[in-house]
Amino acid sequence: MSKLVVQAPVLKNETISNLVKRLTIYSPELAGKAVPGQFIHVKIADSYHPLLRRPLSISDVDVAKGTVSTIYRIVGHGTALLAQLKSDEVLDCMGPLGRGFNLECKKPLLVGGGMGLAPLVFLAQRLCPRPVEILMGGRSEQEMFWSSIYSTICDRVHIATDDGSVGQRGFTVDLLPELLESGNYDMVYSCGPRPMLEKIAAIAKNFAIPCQVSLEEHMACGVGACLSCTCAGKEGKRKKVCTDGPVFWAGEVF
Amino acid sequence: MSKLVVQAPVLKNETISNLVKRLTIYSPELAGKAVPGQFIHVKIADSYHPLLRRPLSISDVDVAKGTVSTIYRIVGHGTALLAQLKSDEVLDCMGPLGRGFNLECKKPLLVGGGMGLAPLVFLAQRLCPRPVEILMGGRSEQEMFWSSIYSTICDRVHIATDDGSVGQRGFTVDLLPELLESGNYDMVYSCGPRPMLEKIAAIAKNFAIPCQVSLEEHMACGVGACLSCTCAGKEGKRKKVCTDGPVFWAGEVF
Amino acid sequence: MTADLLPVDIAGIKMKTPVMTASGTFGFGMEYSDFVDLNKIGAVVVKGTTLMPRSGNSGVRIAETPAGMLNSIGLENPGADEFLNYILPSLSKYDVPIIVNIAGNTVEEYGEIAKLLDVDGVAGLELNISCPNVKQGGIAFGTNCNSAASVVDMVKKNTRLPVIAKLSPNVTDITEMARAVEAAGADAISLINTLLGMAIDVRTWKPILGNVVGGLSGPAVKPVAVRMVWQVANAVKVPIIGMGGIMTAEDAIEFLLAGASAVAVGTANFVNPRVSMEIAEGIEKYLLQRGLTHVGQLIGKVKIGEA
Amino acid sequence: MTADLLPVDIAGIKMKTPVMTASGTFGFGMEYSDFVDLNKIGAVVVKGTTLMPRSGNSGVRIAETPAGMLNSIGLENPGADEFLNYILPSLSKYDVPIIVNIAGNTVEEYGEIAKLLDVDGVAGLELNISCPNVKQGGIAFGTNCNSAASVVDMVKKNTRLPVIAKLSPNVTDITEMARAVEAAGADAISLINTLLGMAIDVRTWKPILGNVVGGLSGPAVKPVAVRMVWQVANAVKVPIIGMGGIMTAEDAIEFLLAGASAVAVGTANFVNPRVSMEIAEGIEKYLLQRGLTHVGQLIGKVKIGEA
Ligand SMILES: Cc1cc2nc3c(=O)[nH]c(=O)nc-3n(C[C@H](O)[C@H](O)[C@H](O)COP(=O)(O)OP(=O)(O)OC[C@H]3O[C@@H](n4cnc5c(N)ncnc54)[C@H](O)[C@@H]3O)c2cc1C
Ligand SMILES: Cc1cc2nc3c(=O)[nH]c(=O)nc-3n(C[C@H](O)[C@H](O)[C@H](O)COP(=O)(O)OP(=O)(O)OC[C@H]3O[C@@H](n4cnc5c(N)ncnc54)[C@H](O)[C@@H]3O)c2cc1C
Ligand SMILES: Cc1cc2nc3c(=O)[nH]c(=O)nc-3n(C[C@H](O)[C@H](O)[C@H](O)COP(=O)(O)O)c2cc1C
Ligand SMILES: Cc1cc2nc3c(=O)[nH]c(=O)nc-3n(C[C@H](O)[C@H](O)[C@H](O)COP(=O)(O)O)c2cc1C
Ligand code: FES
Ligand code: FES
Repeated sequence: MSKLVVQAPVLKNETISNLVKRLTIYSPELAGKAVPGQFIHVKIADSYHPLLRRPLSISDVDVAKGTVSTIYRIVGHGTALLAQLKSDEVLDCMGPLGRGFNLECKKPLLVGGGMGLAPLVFLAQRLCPRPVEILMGGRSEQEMFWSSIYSTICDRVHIATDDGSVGQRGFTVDLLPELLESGNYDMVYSCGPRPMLEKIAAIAKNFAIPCQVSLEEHMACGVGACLSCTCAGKEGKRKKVCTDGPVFWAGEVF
Repeated sequence: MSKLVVQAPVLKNETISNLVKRLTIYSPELAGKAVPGQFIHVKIADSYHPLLRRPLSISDVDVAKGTVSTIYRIVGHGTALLAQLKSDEVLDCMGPLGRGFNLECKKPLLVGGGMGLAPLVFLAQRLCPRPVEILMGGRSEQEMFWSSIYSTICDRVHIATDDGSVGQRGFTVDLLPELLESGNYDMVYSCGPRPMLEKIAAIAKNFAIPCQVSLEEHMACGVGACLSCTCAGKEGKRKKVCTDGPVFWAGEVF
Repeated sequence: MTADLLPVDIAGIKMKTPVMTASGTFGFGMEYSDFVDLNKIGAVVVKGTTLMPRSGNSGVRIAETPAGMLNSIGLENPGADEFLNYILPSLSKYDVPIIVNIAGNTVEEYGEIAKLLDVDGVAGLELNISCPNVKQGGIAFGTNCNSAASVVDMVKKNTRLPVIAKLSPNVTDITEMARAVEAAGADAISLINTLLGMAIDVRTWKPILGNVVGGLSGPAVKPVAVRMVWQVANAVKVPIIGMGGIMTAEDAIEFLLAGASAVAVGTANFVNPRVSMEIAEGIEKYLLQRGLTHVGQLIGKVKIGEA
Repeated sequence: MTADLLPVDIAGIKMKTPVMTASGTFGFGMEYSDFVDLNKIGAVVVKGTTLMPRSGNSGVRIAETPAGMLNSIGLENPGADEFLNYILPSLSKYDVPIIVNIAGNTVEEYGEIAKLLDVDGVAGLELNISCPNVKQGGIAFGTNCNSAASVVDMVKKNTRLPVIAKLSPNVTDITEMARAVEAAGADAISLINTLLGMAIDVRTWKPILGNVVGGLSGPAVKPVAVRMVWQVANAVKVPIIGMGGIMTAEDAIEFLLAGASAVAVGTANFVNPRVSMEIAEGIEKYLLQRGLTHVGQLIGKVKIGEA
């Protein structure tokens, strides 16, 4: 599936929570090609500062409208500049990049933590009309704007917050076992911090439920050319997160 | 006279000719302190690219309104970015910098070429109500938007264009002798390319008329600290264009 | 593109344009085939290849710096056999010279891999005697005249292919290195490899790179690269492939004027995947605007000491 | 500023903050007095001073480069006598250590000027054995261990003042240079001076700098500077003054973590005339936020090899 570089007009760049924004661009080409789990690689500002592109997961696609959205957290120079983009300005985007999620399942459970919840929105949409459930974890209530997003898409939204301010107290990995016990899911999709992913993969393995994980690494090229992003693969061979992933079967990388 | 750094709101950034714009900022402090011949040193965009400030002559001041204007030509990266500044954005300006023109005269002749005409506007304003005449040179008609500016301030506007499309055909230095012959001026103020300034200074000297010239050099600090901008002075000693100048008595530097 | 303005011949390697892609930044070429017509690239210099497969450095491998980036890939590569058996064949469908960048831990290793790669489909060898990211070997060779020379000598004995010596900028006198590799028989010289650098995360107090130090590339290094190309052009007769921070056609022309016969584009590929083609087009436009008939008319033409 | 967080003592020079201004970028100090309270600067290192007045290089002296600048001032300065008779007295009204950066064409000259400057009001001498912009001498001393050592040795013999050896980054092994000047008696080491670079105007085909080559400074060089400070900190015991591309408090902290006991700010002064004070304030804020009680708690604390 071929990759593109597009100069995409910005339609919206709205704040959805403290330091978190949703950027919506117009690009029928990207919208038409993208599958859940893939990302776009954006050049923020026509300047050498910042120099490199920034990888951002595709978190929402409207093929009819030809729009693609990404939900991002302002963490540094690049995302701070991205947050200043206004409607009608254009954004230089490469995409869609990477290998997305395998959608072959009947009763999926999505598990996401922090910004790992961003790509799972698009996944949940594409999994419908199958019954989709999500287990989400976040630092505290303020993170839980995600629930408002997912409650519109998913049949059930299970929430874990470390202070118990919303949903159950604890981490996603604490709640996961009992869910897998009861829920007879046939696929676990997860995205979030690597330590969390490793635990989730281990738990899913105990329950013999196939598990896909979406990884993050610092990236330069985004197309498999620079080897900035490789991680140790199970069969000894290194894996490129940008092209072999970002989505992997748990068994490939853990 | 003390120098400032101000975050000045942009009031206007209008195109006045092909590749030439006038930027007007609001800064009562700068407006109050500035004298003709001085410049501001502006930081364009909060970025390392471009890194250094850009020196721009003060070409218009309205003390009552607290505004300062500069007329600039888009020649490279920095001025191209400056041209994109919009009203209400703020510009980081150091100023007023440098030694301005000595205004002690009764019948001045201003001689300017190219962008050298920018600082002379402010000078002409401050010389009024004295009878002010200007001899201006430019590449062709398109440069001569300057005449519309000066005709409102000066008693007489003498124009030289190399193709004769406006005013007389030739260079300012060709027309200067006869003017000095007839006009009994007691001061020549000039700004423009260095070769032109040297010729003008020489001619003025023949007529024994005092002459002030405004020089340009690449500048880093703008305050006399880095020695980027020094030029050979007559008495052997080097002169700093940013602090000893940009305005010099012709005899100091030629 | 009008056929006759851009072709260059570097040590017998015939290129359609003087714009190559720098080793390690363009994979094996096909990674960029969605964006670039590989048939319009001067030459593709593939990722540093070693005798045995290498898994490279662990931890974070890149860090962005002002107008540049640090990398510490650590020469991850599939090894010479895999390259010859699986990768090279798939490149044969493209009409572009493939130059293999090779690295070794010993002089002998350079010789062995050179012999292995002396096959059809490989247009030339670029000796990476300047990789700052490999403990043994790598940069050691690149910062000592004698060992650099012995690597070149050994490789020349083991291949009929044109040999390009790639110099490290992390030296006191680049001309000394250049003369040494020329004397040892290098057919061309490429420079610069990356400048050794480091970045620290002030939140964690840890180096950003898992390898602690890495190689600086991108626009930030351009002035150093142009200076070294100019110095080397005045010190040797073999053709020079200039690189280091080239982002635009103007940047490339700066290197040509300084004395490079061709240029390579590295970090810029990450920013604009089409840049290698666009730079060639830009050089052509520049030549046409000035009524020049061939890119050769720029090489080494910087005007020194003219008022 | 709370008095006790920032004071440092570098080789006996007591500074109120670890933030100094780099030689050649801050004049003699008073040039910036409209913007900076000189009494709140760690130390002012004045422009490179020579025995006789120098008029410096002709033609354009600076060129902007990506996230950096090239300069080729060529050590324009009024000479030691003028400095002592007219400039130093006017600095006495400020309560800030004045460090004089000195340069010479011969080892003897370094000795002579050191002797002349061994007076009250001068807090220390910084030996510019690394200026890339002077034909004779200058960088020659900075790229050869023996001559660097002999300059330090000669200066030590001629002054009671603390002697800071300023190293050139244009060398293969910075630690070798650092060990040499330490062994010769340097009381502190400052680095980096500028990287030798060049820029060409593609419209005129001429070098932008009248001097053809010049010294690269600014954010672009920071990764190289941090790396060298870290290497030198692991090689010598004398305190290090780190510089090269420092624009913000975070940048300064990176140098402190790498092993610098103080930092100097150069090019940044041109961008933000208040930066030297603001960086000191930023460091203090950083210390307070982390509950640290003194800047010394950052020095050399980079965590190497911790997961
Ligand atoms: C495949 C993929 C998908 C991603 N999807 C999202 C998303 O949907 N929403 C979101 O908020 N973030 C996402 N990220 C993380 C995002 O790329 C970084 O937060 C962003 O690059 C930070 O840039 P910055 O300049 O603001 O931060 P800085 O820290 O200033 O960036 C400095 C350098 O580090 C890199 N970097 C910093 N943090 C990360 C990180 N976590 N992962 C990779 N590189 C990093 C930057 O790309 C840049 O090169 C994704 C990362 C990857 C690899
Ligand atoms: C005292 C003074 C007053 C000036 N007043 C005006 C004015 O009123 N209107 C106007 O249009 N221009 C004026 N200039 C010239 C103006 O500063 C340059 O055109 C501008 O800096 C170019 O920046 P750039 O990034 O667009 O060009 P670039 O060529 O990209 O700039 C690259 C570097 O060269 C420097 N530079 C380029 N051209 C000049 C130049 N002619 N003089 C000094 N430095 C230069 C820039 O400052 C920058 O550091 C003045 C210059 C000086 C010294
Ligand atoms: C991610 C990355 C990987 C690189 N790998 C190699 C390599 O394997 N062999 C080599 O000789 N140079 C390697 N280089 C250096 C480049 O080929 C080039 O010399 C350097 O980056 C300067 O050019 P640039 O500024 O255009 O990137 C690498 C550079 C980068 C950024
Ligand atoms: C315009 C200019 C002039 C300089 N003059 C000197 C000098 O006279 N002596 C010296 O040792 N270093 C000199 N330097 C080097 C600086 O002191 C400093 O080492 C270098 O610029 C790196 O720091 P920075 O990136 O913060 O500027 C000069 C630097 C600049 C930019
Ligand atoms: S980012 Fe370049 S190979 Fe993955
Ligand atoms: S610009 Fe720094 S001394 Fe004039």
